[in-house]
Amino acid sequence: MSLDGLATQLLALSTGALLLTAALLVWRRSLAAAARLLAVQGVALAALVVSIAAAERDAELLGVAAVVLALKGVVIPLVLGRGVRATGVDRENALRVNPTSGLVGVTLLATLAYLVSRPITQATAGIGGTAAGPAAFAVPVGLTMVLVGLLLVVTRRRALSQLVGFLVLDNGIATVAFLTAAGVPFVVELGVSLDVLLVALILAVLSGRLHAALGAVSVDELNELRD
Amino acid sequence: MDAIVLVPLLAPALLGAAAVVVPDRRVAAWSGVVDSVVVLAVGLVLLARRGPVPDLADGLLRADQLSAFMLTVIGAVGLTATWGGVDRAAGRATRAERRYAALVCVFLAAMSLAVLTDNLGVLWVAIEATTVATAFLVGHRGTRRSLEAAWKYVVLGSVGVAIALLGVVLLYAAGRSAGEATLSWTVLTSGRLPLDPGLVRVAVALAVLGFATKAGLAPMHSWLPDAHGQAPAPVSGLMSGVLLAVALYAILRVRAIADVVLGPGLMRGLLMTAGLGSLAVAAALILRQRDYKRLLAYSSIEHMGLLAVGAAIGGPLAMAAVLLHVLGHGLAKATAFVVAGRILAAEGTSRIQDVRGLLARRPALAVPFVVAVAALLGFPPFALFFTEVAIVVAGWQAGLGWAMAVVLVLLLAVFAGLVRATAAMVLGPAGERTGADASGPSRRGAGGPVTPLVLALCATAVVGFSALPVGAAIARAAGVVG
Amino acid sequence: MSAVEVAGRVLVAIVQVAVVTALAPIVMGVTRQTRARLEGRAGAGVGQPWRDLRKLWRKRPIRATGTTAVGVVAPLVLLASGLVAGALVPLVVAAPLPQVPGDLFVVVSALLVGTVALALLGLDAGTAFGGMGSSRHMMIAALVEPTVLMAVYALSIPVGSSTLSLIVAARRDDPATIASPAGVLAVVALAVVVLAETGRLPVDNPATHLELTMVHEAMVLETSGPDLAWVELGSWLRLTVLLGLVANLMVPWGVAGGASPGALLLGVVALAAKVVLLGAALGAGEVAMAKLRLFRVPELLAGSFALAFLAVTASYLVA
Amino acid sequence: MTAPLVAQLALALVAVLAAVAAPDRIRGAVAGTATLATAAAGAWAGVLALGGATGALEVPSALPGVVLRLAPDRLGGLFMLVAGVVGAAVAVYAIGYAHGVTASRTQWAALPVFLLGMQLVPAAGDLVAFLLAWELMAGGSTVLVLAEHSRRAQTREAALWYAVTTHLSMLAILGGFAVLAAQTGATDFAGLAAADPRSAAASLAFVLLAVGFGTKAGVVPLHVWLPRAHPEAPSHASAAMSAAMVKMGVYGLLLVTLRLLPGGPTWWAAVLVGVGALSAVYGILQAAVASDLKRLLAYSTSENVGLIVLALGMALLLRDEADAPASLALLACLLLVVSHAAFKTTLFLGAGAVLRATGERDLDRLGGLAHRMPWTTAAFGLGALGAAALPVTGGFVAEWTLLQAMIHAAEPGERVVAATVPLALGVIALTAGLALLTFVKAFGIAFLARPRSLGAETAREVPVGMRVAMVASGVAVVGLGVAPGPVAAGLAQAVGVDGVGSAGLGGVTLDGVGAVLDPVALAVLSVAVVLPAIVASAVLARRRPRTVGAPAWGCGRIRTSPRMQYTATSYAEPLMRVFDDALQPTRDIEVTHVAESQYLADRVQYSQRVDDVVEVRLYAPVIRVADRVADAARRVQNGSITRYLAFAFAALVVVLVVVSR
Repeated sequence: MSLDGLATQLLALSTGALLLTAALLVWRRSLAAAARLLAVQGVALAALVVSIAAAERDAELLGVAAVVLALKGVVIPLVLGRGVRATGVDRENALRVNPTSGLVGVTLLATLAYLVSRPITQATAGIGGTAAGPAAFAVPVGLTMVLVGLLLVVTRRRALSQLVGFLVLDNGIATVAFLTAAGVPFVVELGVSLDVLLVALILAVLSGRLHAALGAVSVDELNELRD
Repeated sequence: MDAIVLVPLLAPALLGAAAVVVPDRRVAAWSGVVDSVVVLAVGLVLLARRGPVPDLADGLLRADQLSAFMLTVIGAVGLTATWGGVDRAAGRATRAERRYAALVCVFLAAMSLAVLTDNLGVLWVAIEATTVATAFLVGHRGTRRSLEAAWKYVVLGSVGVAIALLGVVLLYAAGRSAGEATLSWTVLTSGRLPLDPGLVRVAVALAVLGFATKAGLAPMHSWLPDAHGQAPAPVSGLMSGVLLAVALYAILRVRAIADVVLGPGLMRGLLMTAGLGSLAVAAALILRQRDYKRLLAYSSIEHMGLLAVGAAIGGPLAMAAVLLHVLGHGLAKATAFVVAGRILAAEGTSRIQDVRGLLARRPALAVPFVVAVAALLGFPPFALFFTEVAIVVAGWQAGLGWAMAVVLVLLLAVFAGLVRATAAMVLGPAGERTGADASGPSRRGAGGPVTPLVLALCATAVVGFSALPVGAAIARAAGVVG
Repeated sequence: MSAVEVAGRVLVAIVQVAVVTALAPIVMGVTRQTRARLEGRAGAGVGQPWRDLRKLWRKRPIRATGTTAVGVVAPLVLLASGLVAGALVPLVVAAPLPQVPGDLFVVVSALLVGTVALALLGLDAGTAFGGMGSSRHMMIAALVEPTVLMAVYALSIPVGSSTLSLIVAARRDDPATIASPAGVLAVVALAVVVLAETGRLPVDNPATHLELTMVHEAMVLETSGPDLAWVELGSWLRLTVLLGLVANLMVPWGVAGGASPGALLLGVVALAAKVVLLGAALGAGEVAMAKLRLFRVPELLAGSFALAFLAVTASYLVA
Repeated sequence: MTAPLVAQLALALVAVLAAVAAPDRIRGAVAGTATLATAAAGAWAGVLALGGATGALEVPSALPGVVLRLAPDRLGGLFMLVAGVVGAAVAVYAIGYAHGVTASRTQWAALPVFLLGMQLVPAAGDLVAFLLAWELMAGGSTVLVLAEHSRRAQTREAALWYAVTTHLSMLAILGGFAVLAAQTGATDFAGLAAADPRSAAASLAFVLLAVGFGTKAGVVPLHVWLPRAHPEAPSHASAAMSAAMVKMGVYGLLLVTLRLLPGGPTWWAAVLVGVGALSAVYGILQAAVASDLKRLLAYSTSENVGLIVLALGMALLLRDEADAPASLALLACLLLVVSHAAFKTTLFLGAGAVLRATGERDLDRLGGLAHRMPWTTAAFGLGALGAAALPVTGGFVAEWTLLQAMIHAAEPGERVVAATVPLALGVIALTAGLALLTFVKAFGIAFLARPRSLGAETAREVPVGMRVAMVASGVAVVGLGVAPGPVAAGLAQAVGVDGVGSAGLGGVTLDGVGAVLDPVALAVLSVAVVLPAIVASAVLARRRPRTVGAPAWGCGRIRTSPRMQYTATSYAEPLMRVFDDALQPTRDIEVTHVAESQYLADRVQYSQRVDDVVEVRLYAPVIRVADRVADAARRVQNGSITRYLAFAFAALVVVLVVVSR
């Protein structure tokens, strides 16, 4: 199998993994499990970058892949895990949407993503190296992740679950970026990564403080500021 | 000489570091002020400069006339807010105070970076960085409410702005598929790339939606009243006065790309919807508002809505009006928030119904508050009068009469609500106060320098009449994204 | 217009004012006497109003404490308003005065000045009666106003002018307009207005001193002596002038066109005959009529307004 | 032309600075004098413009293509003159009148700003300058209305109503101008005039502008601010607002119908006539039953503006049918403007003097002031004469001209005209009649009869400065009536009307319809005919015993007390009964029975209140709905971050669907 063939295989595998982890995140209630799934998703994303790097013959992308692996596969899940341990709450109890409905929602969102990503796929299909074609057709996966991330943010009650949702959303954007344009310029990538890391840290810290102040950290209790 | 664009980024680093390291309260207090002065000075220098556009690191830093104008706005409003918030007390700065000062510097730096870059990715990074910098500023007071506000702010802000990142990414993809992988705004608006309209459509729409979060446009505005209501007054002033404007600046840049590739239709629809929606939300929630800091926050949503409407209209008059509005609103709103902060400190409550007869009891607070509100309501001679008139006229001239009619109705509702609330606070006899501390001595923080407020309000008053140099500068800046 | 002509016109006006002034008490006397006879009383005689005036002139005026100059001035103003109307309305001669051509609006305004003077007189002393009379008087005056103007309008449309002399002259020269629907309706409306304006039945009972029904009498309760004499004369003048106007609108013949002595004499005689006859008719009519409740007066006035309005509409149709 | 405009701006600045900087003791004198000078400069500019002087003052702005032009034309000059003269009288009066809260720094600074704005409105030559002046006027007057905010809740409420409605007017005007600007691509009035008046856009502009200017003019049903703000403002401010500021609304209507959109469709005219008629009748009815003197005057303003608008509408209506009557109606419109300015200034200044001297503005608590305040009585009397449109005042001349115009509009071919003129005539007549009653009541109850309260009993005449201002404006009321010839000629020039001549000493002839009015001759005639009676009175007085005083008749031996007098409320009672349906008063009768028997009443309390029907029926529901919507909208912001995120989610989905089409 040629390098391109391998790359295409890896690409298919990693996008599949991304989609799967996103769906699983909707299904699982445990925050610790969510942290693990996020780590897997980070690794899958890194794999995706590697596959694209291979297809594009772009060494710089390998560096990017390393950064992605380090940040999304290791550091951020760790931050999340620490946050979970700090608040001592793991399970998401009363879900707003039960896992079954959530999964149905995921399929609907995937359909929507497929429908709306047509202009993106069409425009970017013909670019770059050989792998870029199939890469572009995987764009709906990224978009699905974005939407699933939003779904998580909207349906979960635990403060940290919202961070999980945000991270899935961010992974989705990264996926789209790599699939359509082989990633953004390195400087920008660095800045974006830094921002995401900082946001994760801040949310973790804030959720700790909220836990200290409120006792429990359900976002439903954050309703003092209203009109 | 182009290196001057580095100054607004390096100065805050130094000043922030100084605030953290030197444990003197005065350093902490004045670092933001000095930083604002530096930003303002650089902005003015850049505005005055002619010739080639300063450009560093291949467009990573680039200061065209619009950037220069925005930098000036950041400096001017920042000066008002930070100077107005200066606490004259000497002594050792606490950790919180030092962190506060440093974060204000970072905040200013992030905003400066946002307006000084040509790279849309960096622009996004800078805007997201403002969220990071202000998260702890919003939660500075550490109360349950401020933590709640900070949480909502960070979650809503990050999620919303992330959508903009998706847009930026797709723009990059569009550039790449057109043959040049670039995020340079200059290149994207040059018209020489055969960008795919379908893709750009999605990209710019997402980018606008994302940045609209930070600009406080409906329906992405939800974080704004909470954050502005809970943040310390100078920070509220900064956020309301310039942070929103910087986000709007990003929208203007994106809009320029859309104009080149797609024509004005899509952007007009999006921005008009967002603008009218914001005006409607603001009007509805101002009418029966019970908290005066939130009142000011909704007023910001209203003004951002108006700006979005102005941006939707486009053309030299409307765009110039938008920029002048940004300046006038920033100064007036920063002043209003600073004064609101002092009222809060003096009265111990931010509920409108608990503050009564302010003109009789505390004229030194009531008068600037009333003047600032009058400026925000668009009374002449304040600049907002000119801009509101110009936006409506330009809108009708652009064939958007129906939308302008809606704008007028909503402006009336906003006016009624703001006036009702302000009147309830400032008018009436001295003795009607219901809460505790009827007219006791002002608490700490109720006083503060008056000069910045006077300066800001005077500037707002005269700037509308200044064809030279302000008018010319605005026209040049508006020409950049015209 | 030559000086001689002007002098002639002024002379005619003087004659007319003098005649009307002399006639006014007599008309009042005739009205009262007719009424008395029809009611089976002997009556005080036609000359009684004149005798009343003479008596009042001789009396010592008594003024309520706290009154103002209004007590002195208002009777004279009321009198003056009647006299001015007497000079402007074409009673003996249908030839306008220079500079002040009996414009109907001016005449109405002159009469209104008298109305106001009387109303203020009623308020001056600060009594319950005076205020009551004044209030009712003004209400009636306010509601009469639309009818007056509308009737005037209807009358002026065919002539194209609101100058009374021209209107009367036009009706004399073209009798067809008198019998036209517009003309009849307008004059009837005007007649109702005259009753209301001059305080006759069914709007006001000039003979009563019962609080509940008083209008005119309530206002002059505090006036005495010569002041009262002027008030009474003024009111009678008003009645006579308006009766004369209605008479000349209905029967415009006999009104002099110029200042020749013969025509003047004819005019004077014709006027005297017309107003005395109308006065008698008024007296006779009042015997058969009861006073309306105050709050039914607006209905009457609305009715007359409707008549006048119909007159306007009719005049459009004819024209 | 530029010199007086610049002088005006500079003097206003001086006045504001003087108000802010001068110490309490001399503030009134210094700021008042500077304000007087400002008004005088404005009047000077007005005279020049009225005389045909051209020239413009241009002020730059920071927006491209936006230059503020001050370039009054003849019509504008007339209104500048009116505003300037009223302003001057008000400034003189204020020096004596303002004290305590009305003499604060803010109040003295607001007055020149208000007057300046008012004078710049008719000077403006483009829409931005116009709106700027408009807002200065609005802002300044709002501050003036607020003078007593710390004492009276009604003041605060009135100011709120005023601020909101005045902003409504500003926004409507802005909208209207914007429509025209969109049609013509211009922002200056010369350019805006290029719009096609028969187009749909022009009609939209007309409606918007009519709403805006009508609000400021206090036309029913947009008048609601007027009966609230006028009574609460200090009297000099009420005078300026009522006599001059509402005229700016009229000026706006003239600007629209004569200069910007001449030759609009007939229904514009019909609307103006209808609205004018409604205002006139409704205003005077409310005035007739009002017992608060300043509220009465405020509603009377609504009435007069109604007549003015009616006259304007009539002029437009007749324009195509009958040229001469149309010109006359226009002339009558301006005459009404000028005479109303004169008598309303007098009346409000007089009311202020009464308020100052007695502390009362409730007519039911006044009375007998003629003895104690002769100057005020005289001035108010002259003003009341003018308001009642009796000869020989400006008000009479104006109504006479209007009626002449309408009489000669006869034989119309147009159905609208045929239907409108008689109805309008009836309205004018009813209005005139009710105005008579209203001002007999106001003058008679307040100044004649006996004092009804301690304040009225102990009143003292006001200081000389106030007297000068009052009497001067009172004299102006009569002056306009005695010499209407030159006045009418000047006004005719302002709007380019021909056929106005002079007769005798200051009389006026209307050549188009062959009518003449010579008030001097009329006065001479009146005096001549009554002279014998006067002489007789004098002779009789010498012959007979001296006049004696006695208590008023009290039905036998009862001594009448002042409480037995008719009050303003009782005076208007018959009228109230007649117009019960239109006014809808609320009446309460409360009977307290004696303990022993329910058939014996111990005390009966009767109270009656007349609310503004328009406000209750039209505005209250709107406000209720707005508040309800606002309350419902609070659910949007209910504190749930989930909901907020759902908004974002929904927005994203919608945008994605929309853009991926």
